[in-house]
Amino acid sequence: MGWFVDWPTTGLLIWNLLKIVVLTLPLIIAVAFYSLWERKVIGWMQVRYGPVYIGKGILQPFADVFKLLFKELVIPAEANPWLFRLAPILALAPAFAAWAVIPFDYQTRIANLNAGLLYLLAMTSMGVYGIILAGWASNSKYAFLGAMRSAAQVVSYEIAMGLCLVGVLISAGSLNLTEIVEAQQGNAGMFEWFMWPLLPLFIIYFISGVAETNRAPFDVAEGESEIVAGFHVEYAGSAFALFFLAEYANMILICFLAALLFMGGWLSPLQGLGIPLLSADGWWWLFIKAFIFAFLFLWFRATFPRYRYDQIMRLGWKVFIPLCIAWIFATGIMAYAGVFVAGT
Amino acid sequence: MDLSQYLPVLMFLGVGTIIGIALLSLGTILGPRRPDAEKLTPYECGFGAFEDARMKFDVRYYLMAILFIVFDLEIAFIFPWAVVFRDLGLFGLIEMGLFLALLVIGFVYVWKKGALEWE
Amino acid sequence: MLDFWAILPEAFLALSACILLLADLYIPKDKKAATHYLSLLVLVITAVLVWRNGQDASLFGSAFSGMFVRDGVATIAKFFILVSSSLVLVYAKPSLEMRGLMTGEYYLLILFSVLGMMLMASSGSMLTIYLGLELLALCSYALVALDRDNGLASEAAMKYFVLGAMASGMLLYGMSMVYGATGTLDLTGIRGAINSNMLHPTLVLFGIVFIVIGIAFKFGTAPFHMWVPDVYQGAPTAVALFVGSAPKIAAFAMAYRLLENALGNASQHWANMLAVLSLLSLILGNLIAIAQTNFKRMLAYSTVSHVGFLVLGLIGGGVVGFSASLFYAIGYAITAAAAFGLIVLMSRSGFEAENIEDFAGLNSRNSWYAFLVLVVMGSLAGVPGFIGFLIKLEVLMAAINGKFLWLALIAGAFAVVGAFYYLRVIKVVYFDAPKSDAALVVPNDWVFRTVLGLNVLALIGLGLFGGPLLSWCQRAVAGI
Amino acid sequence: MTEHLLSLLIGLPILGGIATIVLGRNSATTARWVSLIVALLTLAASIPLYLGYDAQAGGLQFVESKLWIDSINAYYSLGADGISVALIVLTTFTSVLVLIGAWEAIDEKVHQYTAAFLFLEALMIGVFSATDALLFYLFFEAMLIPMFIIIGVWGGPRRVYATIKFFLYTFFGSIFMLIGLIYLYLQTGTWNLTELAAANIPLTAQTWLFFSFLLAFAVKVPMFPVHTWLPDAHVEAPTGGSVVLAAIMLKIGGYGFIRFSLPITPDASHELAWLVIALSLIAVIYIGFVALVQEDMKKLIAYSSISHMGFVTLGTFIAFTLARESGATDAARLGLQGAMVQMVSHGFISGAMFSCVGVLYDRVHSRMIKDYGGVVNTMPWFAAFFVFFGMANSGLPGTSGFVGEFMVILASFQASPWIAAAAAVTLIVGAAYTLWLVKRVVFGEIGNDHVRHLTDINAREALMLGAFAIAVLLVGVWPAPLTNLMDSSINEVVAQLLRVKV
Amino acid sequence: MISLGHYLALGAVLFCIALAGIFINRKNVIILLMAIELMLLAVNINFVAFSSFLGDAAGQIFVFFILTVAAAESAIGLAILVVLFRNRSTINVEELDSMKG
Repeated sequence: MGWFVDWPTTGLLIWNLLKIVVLTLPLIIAVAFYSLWERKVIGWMQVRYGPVYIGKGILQPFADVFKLLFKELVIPAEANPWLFRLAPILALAPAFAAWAVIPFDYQTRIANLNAGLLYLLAMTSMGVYGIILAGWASNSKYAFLGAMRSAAQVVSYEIAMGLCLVGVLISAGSLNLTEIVEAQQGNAGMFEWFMWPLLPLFIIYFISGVAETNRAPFDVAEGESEIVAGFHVEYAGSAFALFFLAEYANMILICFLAALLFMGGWLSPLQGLGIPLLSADGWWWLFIKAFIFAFLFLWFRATFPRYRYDQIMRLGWKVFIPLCIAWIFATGIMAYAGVFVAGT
Repeated sequence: MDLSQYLPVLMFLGVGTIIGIALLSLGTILGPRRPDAEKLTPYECGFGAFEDARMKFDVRYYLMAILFIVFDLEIAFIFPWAVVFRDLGLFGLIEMGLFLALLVIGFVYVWKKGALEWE
Repeated sequence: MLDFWAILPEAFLALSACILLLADLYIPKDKKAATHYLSLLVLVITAVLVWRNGQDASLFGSAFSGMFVRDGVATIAKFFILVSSSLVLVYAKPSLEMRGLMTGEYYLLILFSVLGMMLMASSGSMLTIYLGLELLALCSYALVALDRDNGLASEAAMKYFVLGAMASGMLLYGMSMVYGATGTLDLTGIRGAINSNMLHPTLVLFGIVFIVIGIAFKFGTAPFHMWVPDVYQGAPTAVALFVGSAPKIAAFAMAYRLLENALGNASQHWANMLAVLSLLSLILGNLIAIAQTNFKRMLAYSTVSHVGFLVLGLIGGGVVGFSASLFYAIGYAITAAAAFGLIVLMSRSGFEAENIEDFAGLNSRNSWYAFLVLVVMGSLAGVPGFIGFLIKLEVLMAAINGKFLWLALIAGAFAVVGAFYYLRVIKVVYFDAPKSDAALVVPNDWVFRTVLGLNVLALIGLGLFGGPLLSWCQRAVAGI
Repeated sequence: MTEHLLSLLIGLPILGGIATIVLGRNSATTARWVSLIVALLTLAASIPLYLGYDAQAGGLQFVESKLWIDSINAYYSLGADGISVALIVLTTFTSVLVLIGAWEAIDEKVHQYTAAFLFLEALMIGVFSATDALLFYLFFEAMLIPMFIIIGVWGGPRRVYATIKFFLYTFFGSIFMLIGLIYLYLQTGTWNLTELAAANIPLTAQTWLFFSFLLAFAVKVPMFPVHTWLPDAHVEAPTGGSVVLAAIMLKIGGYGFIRFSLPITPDASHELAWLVIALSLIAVIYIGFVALVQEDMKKLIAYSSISHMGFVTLGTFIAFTLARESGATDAARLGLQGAMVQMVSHGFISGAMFSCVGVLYDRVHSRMIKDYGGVVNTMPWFAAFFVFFGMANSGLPGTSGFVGEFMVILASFQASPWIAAAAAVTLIVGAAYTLWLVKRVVFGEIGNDHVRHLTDINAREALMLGAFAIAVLLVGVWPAPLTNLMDSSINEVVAQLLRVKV
Repeated sequence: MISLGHYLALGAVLFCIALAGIFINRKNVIILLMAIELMLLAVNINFVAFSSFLGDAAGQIFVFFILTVAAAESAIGLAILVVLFRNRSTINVEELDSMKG
């Protein structure tokens, strides 16, 4: 190794690797338990139990994982075998890599990028490639159709999402996620958060996030009863597991982002008020907030009927985008007029 | 500019890829392999596929793609403005107002032309 | 605020185009003539604004931190871009109506490309040049494909697009080199940097090569002319009409900004490159044009040869050369507009007068229109008495002045070759018998007929009394 | 009035042409009358030009000058010396006769035909009166268009080939003259012919300029290797076109030599006079023989024109040998004068010859000699005219054809007897082909039915041919008014060609 | 250390690949579109590299505009492609030869 990189560099590499693993493993486990929790919550909402057998249901996700791993990885005869394998990797890698810039605390994060938000935008956009590739490589009508729909939906909502972020940027004056959170510091507790002046953007952002991840009620692209499973209809076994992993990792990511961008991240809702313990900032606040959002994801799924595809597109283009543009302008004027303090 | 911050990002991407490959390989190794002709045909509702699935698709998807490219790029323009919004003052506000106004004009045009109608 | 006054015409045009864009949505399909007249009005008002804006030479200078330049060349180029575009609109109307293409998009795309051209003409930085160029180019691509059900048009649009985009890629690559060598995007800054201490001559040379190629593509000089004939032939007449006229002036403006304003101190490098391009255009354009039976295609190759002439002026360089080229571009744009006007004149619904034979016996059917053909062809051929001669005279003069006597001689010889195929059109019009006895159906649009007549008479008028226009060009280039 | 006389002469036919087109659109008769009246008015206007020209004083008179294109210092400047006056009057005179000649022969698009001739007239007068090189070039080239149309629309079966050839030859030749002129302008900063004549130019440049002028004017004259367009054009052109072509347009070549080659590039002209002289002699002799074997009357006359124009170039360039080498300025003057008289005279004679052929063609619709024979029996008056013009063409003393040729031969004799001898061959060859033509067409047995049913010339044709005949006779027996008119101008030319300006 | 030369070489290589893609490719128009994008990317690399080494932000601003225009360009390219395919049922470069002369 010495001839290639010197030892301090190697050390740095190992240290980074360690940090990544420390982040990745819990993430995978979180995904596992999120899926379990999903089934439980929906079960309770529909007045049934959900998984109960394996370890009283607790170990259900692990059973699922093993099941998927031991299943046959079917590659249809008509498919492009290598693209077919590449697609899930393309879906998964960015979904994980996006976590690199998520700060959990003032100091805790893997990378502190000045253009963190741009990086996030780039990574979340990459997911579309996995979808399209999966649909194409499968060479199946359902997969193809699902991929087209899914891609169109994702990109449509990406515009709205991007526009929402503009509001955050105006308010924070930085692309760095840590700085964005720090910009929400103040003495007025939770009223310092961006979600108040940017309330419409906040709501749109979160709904778009749901649509971005193709979750209910915007899951027409993979709605089982309509299009069987959309772009991953041909995927089985561990390949399917990858898509699954990617989707849930993305969902959690959205939750964290919503918390960071609009709800002050790790800041206490009572910050600046001087209440001991409760006013202290800390990663637990971030997790609580993200948890609420994660719950909302499930709640939506249990409550809302599935949208029709044209309704989805209409909502994205004809409601969200105009609203966003209007509110960006309003934000600009408010910020200029000093209704709230823009930037740190 | 501190490029060193990008190293972990790069590594993370690598790790993500490795996880993907590892899981896939694991599945291949652990899972059985018993292909048969029926299993390998693409999914259909109970009959064989008539034709290649790479068919022509609705032109509206293209339209979406085109609109997406255009609008997404507009956002790319707004981003830097938003970041330095405070330093620009009134001039920046007016500039961006003009920019957004143009965007809105385009949007109205697209809307009226029916490019946003799905059904 | 001074900055704003400098861009008043552009601002007006942009604003009106946007308003028109929205207004057009509410104009019913059978009332699109309203869009037509409104666009015409916008162009005319903009022309007036440009005119007024260019009156006071003491106001000349740059605005928006050097991005935008207000000077004589900009004024005259913009004015004639607007004039020829207005002509284009007038000629396009009957043609559009015939083909059922009377849509607001046509007018809007024209307006926006005019805006792009105006920006090019006034640009003081490589950035603005590029933006103007692309605004023009993108609108042109879309215009060519305007007739959505026409296979030829979409094929032409595709070729135009690919080659055009590649050309701008090349131009940009050259710009990046020049930027790297000089450290600035500002044209005058570049000129200063190249003048004082050429830090990276190789880089600049590289940049010049690519910039010249980019310019050549936009002009359509051989061997970068491949898109010209296809676009002329494939595009709807109303569009070919546009692509063939005003953009030549804009291309000149771009060449002037880049070659003179920015790279003026490296003229020994680009002059020789341009000389080769000019030579090839003269030879290829004229020779291939002879073989054409399609009138639009013939005009296309003739454009290539005319561009070869235009470039002669650039090669000559200096006030003499650039003013000659400017003069050529203006004269040619007006002539080309008239030439396409003739096609529109001869077409009737369901029948495009595309082939040269379609003009057969025009003299027996209507001697006035035959006379118009005669004048336009004579002007294109460069017969004295028409503007075509005066512009050729100027560029030849510029070339000889710039020590390119050999090129001028070759150009002269190929002017004769060119005369041959223009004569062939006159021959068809005057000497051949009409193909049918049917009376000539001309568009029932008195504005069109009047403007076409005046346009053609202007070719004679300018040919005999083009002195003031020429002096204007010279004053503009000389910066007086 | 006189200060704008030349402009009037140019403007009148142009306005008249427009008037003809507008008024005569629906009625051929109106077109004919309008155009004739305009042509007559122009002729009338040219009379004060002739009378008002002070031959004693010489030099440019009736001068007008107005800035035309200021940025390139081009002027709308007109002026006439003796040579110009003679040629302008020739033009106005011929134009009237051409319009009379076409009275019945042309019945299609009459208004366009007559208008084209009026435009042509204006442009030709412009050429003869322009004293600005650019203006000259403008008229010189613009002339091509009406002629192109005249040959192409009303011409014979191969008219398209002929007219395009005609146009391109001339265009090709003159474009190099344009480049030469541009070069001159860039060197001197002026287009004014007088100033250009005064400018000093190095010999190399002069040589190149000389060739550029030579190419333009040699095509126009036409001289030997570049003459091939002429027979085609003549054969296919309608009668009027042939007449104008032969009578006036060819003269522009000779005029160009005197206006451009001689004064602007005297030294190069001197150096290369041998070339022109050699080519002229080839034209005179070889083309004479070519004429001998022609079956087509028009072609024969066309070749005869080339041969006769050889005298013009010979006379013009022999002057160099004479004046510069032998110092025989008088002889040089004689040669030049001969050339000028030959120009005018050939204008009348060839015009008349083509008109005669036109008269026959209108009746029989054939130009082939073999279709005629014994015309004298049915058309005695015509035969008389034809014989007379034939005599003139072969240079019979007492006709104008004799005067010019004689003067040129006389002058060249002083330079070299051999040249004179060679030139004199034309007297024999010319007589041979002309008289043989006359014999085969006019005399002998009545060749065929056509000839038997011929009717003699009517009053209109008689008027036309009579006018030509009077002119030919007048110059032949009393050339003094013509020579006096040109005398002082020719002296100036001689002075110019003596000037060494290297 | 990565020098300016490396970036320029990368730009040049990309540019050449793009050119080759345009001139050698005889099959699919979409490849042409991608080649054009690649060409612009090559330019962008040049600009960014120069901008960074010169310490002058103008180059990066230019890149921004190039990106935007490139997007608009590909939008129009795609639109033309759709129209073309609708009319001709092919996007094969070699079959786009209905106009000759």
